[in-house]
Amino acid sequence: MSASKTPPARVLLEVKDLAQHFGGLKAVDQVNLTIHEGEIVSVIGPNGAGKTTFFNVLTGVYPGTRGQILFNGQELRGMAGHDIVAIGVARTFQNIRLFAHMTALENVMVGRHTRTHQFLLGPLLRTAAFKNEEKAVEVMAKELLEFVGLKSLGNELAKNLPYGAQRKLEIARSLASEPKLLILDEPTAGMNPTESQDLVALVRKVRERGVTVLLIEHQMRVVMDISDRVFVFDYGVKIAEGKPREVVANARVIEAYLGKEGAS
Amino acid sequence: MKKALAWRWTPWVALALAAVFPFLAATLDAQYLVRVGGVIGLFMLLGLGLNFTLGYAGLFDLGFIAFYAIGAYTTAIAMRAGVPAPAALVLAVMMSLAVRALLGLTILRLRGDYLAVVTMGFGEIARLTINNLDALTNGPKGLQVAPWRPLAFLSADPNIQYYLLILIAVAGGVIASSRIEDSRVGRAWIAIREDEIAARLSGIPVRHYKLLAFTISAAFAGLAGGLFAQWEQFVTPESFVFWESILVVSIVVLGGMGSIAGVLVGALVLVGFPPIMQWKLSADWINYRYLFFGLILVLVTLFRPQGILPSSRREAELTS
Amino acid sequence: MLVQQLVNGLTLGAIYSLIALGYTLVYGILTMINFAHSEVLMLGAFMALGLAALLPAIFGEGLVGLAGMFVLSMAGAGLINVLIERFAYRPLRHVSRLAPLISAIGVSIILQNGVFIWISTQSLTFPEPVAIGQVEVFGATISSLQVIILAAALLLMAILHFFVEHTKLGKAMRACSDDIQTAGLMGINPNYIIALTFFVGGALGGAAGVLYGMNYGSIKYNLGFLPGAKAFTAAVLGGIGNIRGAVLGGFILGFLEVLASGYIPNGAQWRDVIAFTVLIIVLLVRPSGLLGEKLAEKV
Amino acid sequence: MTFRKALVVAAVALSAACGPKDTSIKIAVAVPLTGDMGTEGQGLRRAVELAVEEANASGRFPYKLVAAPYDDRADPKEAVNVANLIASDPRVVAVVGHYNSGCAISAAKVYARAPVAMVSPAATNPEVTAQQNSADWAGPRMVFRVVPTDDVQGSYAATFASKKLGKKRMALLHDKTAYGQGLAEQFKKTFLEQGGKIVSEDGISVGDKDFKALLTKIKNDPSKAEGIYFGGLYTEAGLLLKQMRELALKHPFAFISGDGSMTFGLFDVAGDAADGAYLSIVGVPADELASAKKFVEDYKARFPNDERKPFDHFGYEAANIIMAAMERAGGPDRVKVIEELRKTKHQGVLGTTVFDDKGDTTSKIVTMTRAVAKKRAFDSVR
Repeated sequence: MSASKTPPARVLLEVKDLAQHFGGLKAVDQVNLTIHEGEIVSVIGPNGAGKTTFFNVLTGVYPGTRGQILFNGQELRGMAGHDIVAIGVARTFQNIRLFAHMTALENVMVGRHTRTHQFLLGPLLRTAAFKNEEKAVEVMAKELLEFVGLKSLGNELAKNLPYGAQRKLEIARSLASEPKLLILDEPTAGMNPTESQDLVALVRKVRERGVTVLLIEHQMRVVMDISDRVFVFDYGVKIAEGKPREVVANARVIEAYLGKEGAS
Repeated sequence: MKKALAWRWTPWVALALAAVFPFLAATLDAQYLVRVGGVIGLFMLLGLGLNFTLGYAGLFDLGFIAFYAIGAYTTAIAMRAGVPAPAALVLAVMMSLAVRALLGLTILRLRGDYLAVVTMGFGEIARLTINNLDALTNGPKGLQVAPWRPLAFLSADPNIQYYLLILIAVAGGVIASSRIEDSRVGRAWIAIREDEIAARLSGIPVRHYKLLAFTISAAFAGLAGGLFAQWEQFVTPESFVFWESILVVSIVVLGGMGSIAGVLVGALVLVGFPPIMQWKLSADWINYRYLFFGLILVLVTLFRPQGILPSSRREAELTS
Repeated sequence: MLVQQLVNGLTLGAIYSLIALGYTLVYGILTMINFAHSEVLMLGAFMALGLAALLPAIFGEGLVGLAGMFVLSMAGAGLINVLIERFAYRPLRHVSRLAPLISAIGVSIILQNGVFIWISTQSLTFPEPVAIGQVEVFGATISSLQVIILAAALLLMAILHFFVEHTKLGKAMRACSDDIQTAGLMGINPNYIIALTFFVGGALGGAAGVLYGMNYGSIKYNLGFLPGAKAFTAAVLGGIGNIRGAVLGGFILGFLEVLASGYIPNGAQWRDVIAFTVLIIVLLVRPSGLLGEKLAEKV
Repeated sequence: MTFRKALVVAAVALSAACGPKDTSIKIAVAVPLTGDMGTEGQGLRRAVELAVEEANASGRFPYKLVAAPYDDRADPKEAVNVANLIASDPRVVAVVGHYNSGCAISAAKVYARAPVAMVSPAATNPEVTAQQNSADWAGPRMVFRVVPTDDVQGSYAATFASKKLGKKRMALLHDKTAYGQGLAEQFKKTFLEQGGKIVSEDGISVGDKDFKALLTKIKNDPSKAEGIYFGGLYTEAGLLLKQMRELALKHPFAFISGDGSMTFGLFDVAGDAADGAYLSIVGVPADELASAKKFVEDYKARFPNDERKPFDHFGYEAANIIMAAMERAGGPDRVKVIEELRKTKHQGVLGTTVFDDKGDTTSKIVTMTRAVAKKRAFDSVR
């Protein structure tokens, strides 16, 4: 099934036989896949196919029941969520999870946590090192806000931002940790076509920064438009992968989406 | 811009007024307020301490007074053993920190109201243990503490001395709080309070930071307890009942969660109100003091549910 | 001696359970600690005392009068709880999680001091409902009072169980407890159901207050605080929000206290230390209490 | 806007509650008037009011005296607040207070600096007066106490138990307060000296209601205690008695306690179960002393709806002793009143009160009484 071409670039993420079971429920099972540096890869599948659970295992929210997740050759399973961020995997959430009572700028600054070091003594004594680091964090956060197009909204509380802006702010926050792999969970959910277009452009811009992107996406138009490759999940299992056009033509994929009749 | 400038000076003006006040109290016929002000200051310290746990990190603690008690008793026992008073204060802070860290290590994985009830339990355990360990604490009969008069060169009145000492501690606490709040560490705590999972997946080691906030709180409580023991020259378990823990929580919430100015105002209102009523109400009304106090709690909460002075986020200069 | 201690624990546990139910019902629906519940309990006892003077004239002595006193005190306590919710909690419902707690503390202080100022500053004798007789069973002395308390508590728990599991209103209550927003969408008026929950919780608290008065023979303005705090602990021990958990927690706490003071040398003064230590250990092993459901957060 | 309005309303309500200024001379009553101990403090307040009203009516003083109430809530921190307030009010001549030993010890340090005399009607911890011997004491000796310390009553009760009642084995209970534990410790000391045996020792908490487990243990213990000595107050004592009856712990099993339990409140709590309880009282019983009898009657006439609390007669006596000192001092002068208080030799409801050099009453008269539920009375036992 898999595309049998020469790999376009270095392998960034390699998932081997990954499973996440909840009691008898196999939310994710026997997932094998590879993501290369610089790709934009989409995960699609019907509701309940285990896509978000898969992301949650990748980012350490769930421990995983079996298998391996190799990121740059390093095992992610068993690693704490914040350590996974530290080695270069950041994510956004299906139902937006911003720090509601912090400003947009502060949200992004929080995202910088793993790349900064000042602990209690620095801030207490207002040392030069602390001031420099704060300055740098603020500059970078502003740059990121500008990057996602929220420059003027930096002092707004996150909860007061419009929906589309909140999605973008989440992306800015994750980018602040300088990830190598950015995982986006339904970034266009609830957006109108114009907003979606906007977001697609943003995702491309993210890739141009050298960040590999893995996303869950429901809008097929977006998937076709943006993805280098697509993985299809159903009942916790990866049932297909390939270039967008190939995948859409795949019988099992059509079956998964439309049922048996649709496939025949 | 002008408003921002005015706000910047407000704390310093307030501090200066507070520092001058005890020396004018005698002429204003308000010496009583020096004592009351000192007690308010102790609860400001407690409130600033709990603000790390409850206000920043959002951890619900109903047994905070235990660490005030540990600070007070550590100071009393150390001073009775001949430890100099300032060193006893340091010991009090260290002891409170140590016990708090151990407690945090065991219970911090509990969430929300489960954490509240476990801390309430610890508060009672601490008080009862102090009351029952007669050999160490002299049980219900309490411990006498030798007087320490650190600022005798400023005034002969111990109330004024402790008022100023506590004022210095509060000022230090406010500076420390605001500096930590406005840093990577403070942002991490608030992020945890707002959304624990998002905080972790933004790279914050949540458990460490919770433990840190939880532990730092105790430094304030331990210091307040130590100063309390030295000022009163006597400690008994009666001072550390559950009600006091509730009072500190009320100070933080009513003032404005995570707001330093809020905590200060909360302590001023809640701790200041009953003694002022004691002073100003006539004999017929003295029984009504706490009825009014309850009314204040309810009315202020209904009219200002986010607190009297809710925390506001620092605004950054965006046009650069 | 063991039998006697078990009986002692059972009576104590029954009262804790009834109070714990009031906390857990309200918590289940609003996830808030109704701090004023202990005062509802106290007011229930005071109403019963007032009624005890009035009712015999209407219902005559004996069980009918007793039942009348019970039902009316429960209704009164329930109503007070509804009023507290309406005026002190509802305006804060969607504002913040801790604001209602502070408001509740305020209400509790107001009620306690109100009774202190306007009703009585001292202990008042609570009439004995029936002549106290004693039975010897397996070497244990059981008083008729203990039997009445246990019977009344179990009866109320059975009624509550039937109400919640088998009536339409009870089901609506459970639906709200599961998910108040969805329940609202299904055509259930959440305000109505919340008021109902406060009524039921308050009524159980009132009943506990009456039993409390009967059991200990005198009541005072501050009687609610201690059993309230303990019953809240019991509710958490069982898994707050869970009805069976509250009952289980209440009985466990009752037995724990009895065993600590009855069997551990010098145990009486360490009783609460032991009870709270057990609570902490239980919660460390089962962070949502004994019967509480594990809350999996959706990411 | 609404918030401001509420503030204004509160301010108006407050100012309405503030009394007009007057020029009368004050005797402070610093006791818990609210909170868990409010019941006891309200009794003391009434007793002092009664004494002051009687003095005003008698025309002994050329100025008007008032009993000024201060609420310490039984919280040492509030007690010190109150003490500072009292010390800064020059119209207060002396203080009747405090109720709790913890409050009294802390507050006395403030009164010493003023200085203003404090006469405690209820705090029994020896430290209340003993602390004046410390090198750290900042001020004159101005603490007095009309209530005897724990040792007097505790030993009397122990002698009574072993000699009069012939008890050999007693169970010891106390409420883990300075008062209750103090009494119990002294009882134990004397009872052991007299060859008795303490078979068990337990502390309870004030506010506890259920002692059945503890009583069951005492009842079934193989060491067979012949009675209980309880150091504590009437609420817990009453519940103990009531639950003893429910567990069929009855005569000749004895219940002995101190003056903190000897009050009508005991009957309200225990009902008939109070019958036969032995309670010691300091001084001569009311029915044998004319002045005491008069106090009982006057109190009832003045406060028909309130029953006397265990320490009320001490409060009444403290106020009278202060007023006698004021009379001798020739005016409401704080320092002179302290000096005159030291010379006190007062005939009153407690018999003759004289203070020793620490400020403690030298009266060691203790009477044992027995509760009679039917007539709500305590008959003295000879």
